[in-house]
Amino acid sequence: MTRQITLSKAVNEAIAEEMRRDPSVILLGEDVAEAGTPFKVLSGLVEEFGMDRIIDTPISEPGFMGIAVGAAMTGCRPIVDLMFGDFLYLIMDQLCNQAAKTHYMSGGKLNVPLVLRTNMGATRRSAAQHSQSLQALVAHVPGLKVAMPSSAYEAKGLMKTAIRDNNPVVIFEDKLMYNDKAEVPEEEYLIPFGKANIKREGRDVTLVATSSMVQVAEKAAEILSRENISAEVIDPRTLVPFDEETILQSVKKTSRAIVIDEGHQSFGVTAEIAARISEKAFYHLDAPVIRMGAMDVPVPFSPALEDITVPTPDGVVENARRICRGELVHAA
Amino acid sequence: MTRQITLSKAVNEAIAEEMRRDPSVILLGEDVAEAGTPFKVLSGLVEEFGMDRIIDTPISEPGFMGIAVGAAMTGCRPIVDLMFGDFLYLIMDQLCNQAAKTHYMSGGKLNVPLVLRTNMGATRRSAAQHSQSLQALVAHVPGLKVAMPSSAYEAKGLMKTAIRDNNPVVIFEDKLMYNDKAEVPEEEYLIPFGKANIKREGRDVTLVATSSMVQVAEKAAEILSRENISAEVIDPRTLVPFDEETILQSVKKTSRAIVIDEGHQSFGVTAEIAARISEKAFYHLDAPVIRMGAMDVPVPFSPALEDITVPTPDGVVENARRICRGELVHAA
Amino acid sequence: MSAKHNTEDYLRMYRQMVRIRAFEDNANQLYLSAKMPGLTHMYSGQEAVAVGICEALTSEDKITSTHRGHGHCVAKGAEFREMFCELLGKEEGYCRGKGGSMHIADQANGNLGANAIVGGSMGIATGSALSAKYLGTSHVTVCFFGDGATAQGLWYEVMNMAALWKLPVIYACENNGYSEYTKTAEIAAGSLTARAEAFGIEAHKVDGQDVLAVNELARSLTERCRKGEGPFFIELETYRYHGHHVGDINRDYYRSKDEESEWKKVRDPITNFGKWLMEQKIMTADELVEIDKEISADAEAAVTYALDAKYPDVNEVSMHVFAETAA
Amino acid sequence: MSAKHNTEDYLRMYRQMVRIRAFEDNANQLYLSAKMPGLTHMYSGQEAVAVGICEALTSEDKITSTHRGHGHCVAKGAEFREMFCELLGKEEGYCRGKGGSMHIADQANGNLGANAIVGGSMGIATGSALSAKYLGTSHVTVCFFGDGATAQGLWYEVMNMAALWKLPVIYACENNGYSEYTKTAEIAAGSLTARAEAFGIEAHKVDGQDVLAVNELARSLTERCRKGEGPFFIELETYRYHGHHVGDINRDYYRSKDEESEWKKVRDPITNFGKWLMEQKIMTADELVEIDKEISADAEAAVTYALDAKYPDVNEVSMHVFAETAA
Ligand SMILES: Cc1ncc(C[n+]2csc(CCOP(=O)(O)OP(=O)(O)O)c2C)c(N)n1
Ligand SMILES: Cc1ncc(C[n+]2csc(CCOP(=O)(O)OP(=O)(O)O)c2C)c(N)n1
Ligand SMILES: [Mg+2]
Ligand SMILES: [Mg+2]
Repeated sequence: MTRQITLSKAVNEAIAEEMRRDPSVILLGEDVAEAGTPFKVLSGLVEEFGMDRIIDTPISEPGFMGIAVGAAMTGCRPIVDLMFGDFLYLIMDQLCNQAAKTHYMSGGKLNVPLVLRTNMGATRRSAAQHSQSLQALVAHVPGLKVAMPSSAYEAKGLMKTAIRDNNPVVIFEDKLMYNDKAEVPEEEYLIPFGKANIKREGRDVTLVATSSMVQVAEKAAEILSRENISAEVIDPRTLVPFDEETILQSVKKTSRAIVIDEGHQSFGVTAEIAARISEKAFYHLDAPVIRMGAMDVPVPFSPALEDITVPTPDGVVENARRICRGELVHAA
Repeated sequence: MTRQITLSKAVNEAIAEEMRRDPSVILLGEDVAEAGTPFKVLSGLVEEFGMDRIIDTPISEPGFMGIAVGAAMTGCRPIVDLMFGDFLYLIMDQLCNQAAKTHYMSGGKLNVPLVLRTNMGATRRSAAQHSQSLQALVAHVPGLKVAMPSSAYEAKGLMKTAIRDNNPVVIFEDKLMYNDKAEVPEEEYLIPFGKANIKREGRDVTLVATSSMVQVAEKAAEILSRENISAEVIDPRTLVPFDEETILQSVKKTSRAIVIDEGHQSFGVTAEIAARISEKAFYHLDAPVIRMGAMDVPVPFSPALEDITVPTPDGVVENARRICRGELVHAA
Repeated sequence: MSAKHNTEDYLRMYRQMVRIRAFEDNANQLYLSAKMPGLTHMYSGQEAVAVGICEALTSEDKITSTHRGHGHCVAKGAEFREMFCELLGKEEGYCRGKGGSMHIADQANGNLGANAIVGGSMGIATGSALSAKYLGTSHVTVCFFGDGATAQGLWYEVMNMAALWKLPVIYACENNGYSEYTKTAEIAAGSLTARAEAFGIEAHKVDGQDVLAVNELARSLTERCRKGEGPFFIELETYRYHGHHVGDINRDYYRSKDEESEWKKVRDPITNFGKWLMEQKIMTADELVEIDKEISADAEAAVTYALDAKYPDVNEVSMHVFAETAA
Repeated sequence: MSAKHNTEDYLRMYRQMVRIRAFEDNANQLYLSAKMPGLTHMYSGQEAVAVGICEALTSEDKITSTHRGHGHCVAKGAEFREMFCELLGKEEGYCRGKGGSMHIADQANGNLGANAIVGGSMGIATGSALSAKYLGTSHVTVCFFGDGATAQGLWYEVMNMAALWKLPVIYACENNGYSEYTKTAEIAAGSLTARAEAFGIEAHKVDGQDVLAVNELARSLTERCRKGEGPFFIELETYRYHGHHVGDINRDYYRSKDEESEWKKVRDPITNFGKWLMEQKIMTADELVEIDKEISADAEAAVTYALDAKYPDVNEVSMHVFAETAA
């Protein structure tokens, strides 16, 4: 049985199901209880699970992140709600120096099973400190797993897997997708980490896209199909672990790749994926791998500027045309 | 006139010269005054410039980083001393949400001319929280310039340029190189940002290396030369701005490249450089670009483990041999 | 009473409070009529805080502001046009449309900027005070923040340094009883003034609805800052009339309508100050209405102007990432 | 006096303090003879703090520790062998050699680990207390940190939450007068106890060189934590005998030799407690010397063992990045 639910509802269900299943799961964050977060993603949870498990915190991101690490080390499985991904900068020490390294530094004796759920995504007119997509930063830090759901279906399945994982997992939800609906089974399911999803099969070019960029890629693929360019769309689903195999296989078939991610382009996610493809599918590539990240500028407030900072279907289409027609995107 | 001085002395000279030149330069950090930092890099400065300009702070990294941002916005040119690069995680909000974005968010009206000097580098038996090389993180954030001196010469010239720059600049010194000597002119000089340095010319393979990895590359080049493999060694000097041109020209000549950086490999500096080369010198490459970053593990304390986590001259030699002999490093 | 306390000053304070209210009413309307990009946080109800404090400052003095920053911006001397242009993302905005409501800054008048990171400007304000001390300028810096922001560790770090270094900074906490959808009591243990006092910082509590009380305290502390007696802390008891942001309409679940109307009826800073001006025979009711009308018209004209103003050119998107540096 | 205060307890406290001192003397020798990888921070002089507190705890109770963490580790029940193996990076170390001195942890005895980030474990300790409350286990958590760490904002954030949520955590600040090469007075404004009290947290100050005083206070606060009366704060006045780390040899520029010898002569926690044990006729001088000798021999044997022990296999380098998760 399937039905259409929003991404917001999918996250809510995943957390509710896991909290029913495992009493050690607790959730902390700002205005998560009665208010159910500003995005209303957690509405109803405090009514079912009570204030002991859905815990409103003061505006102390480093503090409650640190508390979650300690709780995770001593028998709880905390979910930390970080209202905006931009606030990651505030909790990096607790996340990257503590949570990420504890298992390793203790020689495998201490575990830190926690989920940090936060968001990403621009074009919401929220300006430079509420619009960043900072997945590259956490993906760089060994000891953290990183999931990037691209629809309600992924959001639910990846969240459930994250909560059961014995490691710190960071999940980035695209805040513009909270109301997007997708088919989500009534029955329980989990989505394993490290398995990419081939969203659409194609022969001519591989579009590797993360989070909402999967939609961008799909729209581009649709347009391209009318021009007889057959694009394969792949969603890695998790950046760490990363399913290199599925992507390399696709590129070996199509010989061309475009990588799309909403983080800043330089030193970002597209660099890693493009570098891997370029290295490991080197003899199969007919054209350079094209990277499409967000512009390397702080996110501007003005709608006139903000919209041009992120990859669009048209942009993808144009790049796909060029490499499929053998035009060099970057003149050598 | 040239003479040999240590990297530590070079940094000290650069700061002293700029403080003499410009009374708006101040310096803040933990134990920077009488103690001259734990690495003794700043010894003597407080004696010359006094406690008003060389300011000992409490152990409040976010706090004094924030104070530096405000001071920079109002007429001072602060140098922030961050004792270990690993503490970057503590100041990311002030550095990345505030300092990096202020000029842009204010439409160009507010400036934040500050220098964050910190360090990087493992194999010092300092374990996971005192050994990280986090340059990729800051290089990803628009609005920050990032310099990586590879010797005393660079350390001095880049520091002086950084202090005069009207933007936030992060300088990573390799803490293992503080006592390494190099020729440094008596006369004043500055090293411009965004100009790579060809440390050694070669025909067969380009070694792009940052910071102390330049020494690793040079050692490898020396060994390779005995096997008649001629390696060109390029030091980008700054990651932001990045001198793509010099590197692309080299790769177009050699047709092969290895990129070496001491940060973790995945989602790190090597990814960006390799992706750019692979994209923009695509039709010139005879082999995939090889990336050599640190292993994707927290830095282990045990000497038996730590030493194998970072790139070595032998490792570079081996990879260079393989691509120069046409052996695939990654079987397709 | 100091020279500043004459009719002219009273009138400016009244006008500035009315200007903030008018600005916010128009901003809210822009949101409700879907002409405003994004969200914004209304300052209405807290006017006496921004005005009482900023009227104690010169334009050389600095402030740092918050996500709820329009009031501070107006009070520190900003113009409606450039402000509305900024809120609408237009080129003529204070930040060329790049900052928006949450990052509005006006460095010409000493406003170092709003901040979308709660507590994010506490270091900046303290650093501005360090500049004043080191460079020997006599500017005082006021750091505005909310009760919710007192939960950020940054505050304690910078208070410690400000106290050790005797910096000319005033930490002004606008305690409006709520941090988003949560009552202050639920997120703040102990006492806010005691927290500052624990660092050896002199702390004051004042009725944030009484513009004269706020102004008097602010004038005295500003002067003392200039004499090297800072830092100081002020807790200002106040109230926000609107939701947390313009979209926060149904808020019964965290705050009662009765509570809201009680504050508006009994403790409105503008009404009460207006009454006082009349009691003191400084102004008549008609004169006050005249002021309101004039300011209303100004605000509307500015809105009209801003709606028609042009967006920044798309080329601007990659300008101002880095400042120029003379070679 | 509670049941814990009998001869057996006194002896254990004495032995534990001597064990810490012996451990540190050997660690220092390892450094001086270049057998120790990296640097390490000596706990000598502060023994009464770790022992007085940890003797009030059960092995179910948790502690978090610091860069100066050997004392806490020994006091919480760790063995010499595994500790020296860890300091030397050997496979049999508590963390298989991966953590080293600054990350030594011993979860079996409730030591959640040393931390190389000053203040870095304040959240962890508070989280452990949240677990106790939520899971209904009765464990109390003690968060050890230095005077320098009080400058970290994190402390204020977690104190606020601990106070709001009444968590069973004791913040134990070892005020040894220095934070690296700087006197506490130069980096801490106001009063440390007042800082905790400002959050409504009961604060105590105690002589950290008096193991009985520390233990008595710790026992009482631990019991009260179990009854839900936490959190608490304790400031313990103490002193470190060595430099900030083993390599900090020439330290006249920040601390006088006279000051050091004064503390050692007059306030040594082991000497003084030994004297008391003799005065009370609990032990004779000879018996105490016997204990010292025995422990010395133990420590040396452990060092010898650790020096000969094997390093982890190189394959271990990529183990333990991630914990296994049952499918
Ligand atoms: C670091 C950070 N955390 C959370 C938020 C989301 N947020 C915006 S305003 C706000 C409440 C602030 O409360 P207070 O400081 O009392 O200011 P008020 O809104 O009442 O003026 C929160 C939690 C944020 N912007 N920044
Ligand atoms: C976040 C952070 N900042 C700075 C350091 C460097 N550092 C290590 S110990 C220390 C002094 C700590 O002083 P205190 O807390 O009093 O502990 P003590 O060394 O006296 O035991 C400093 C500054 C660090 N390890 N972590
Ligand atoms: Mg508030
Ligand atoms: Mg100390």
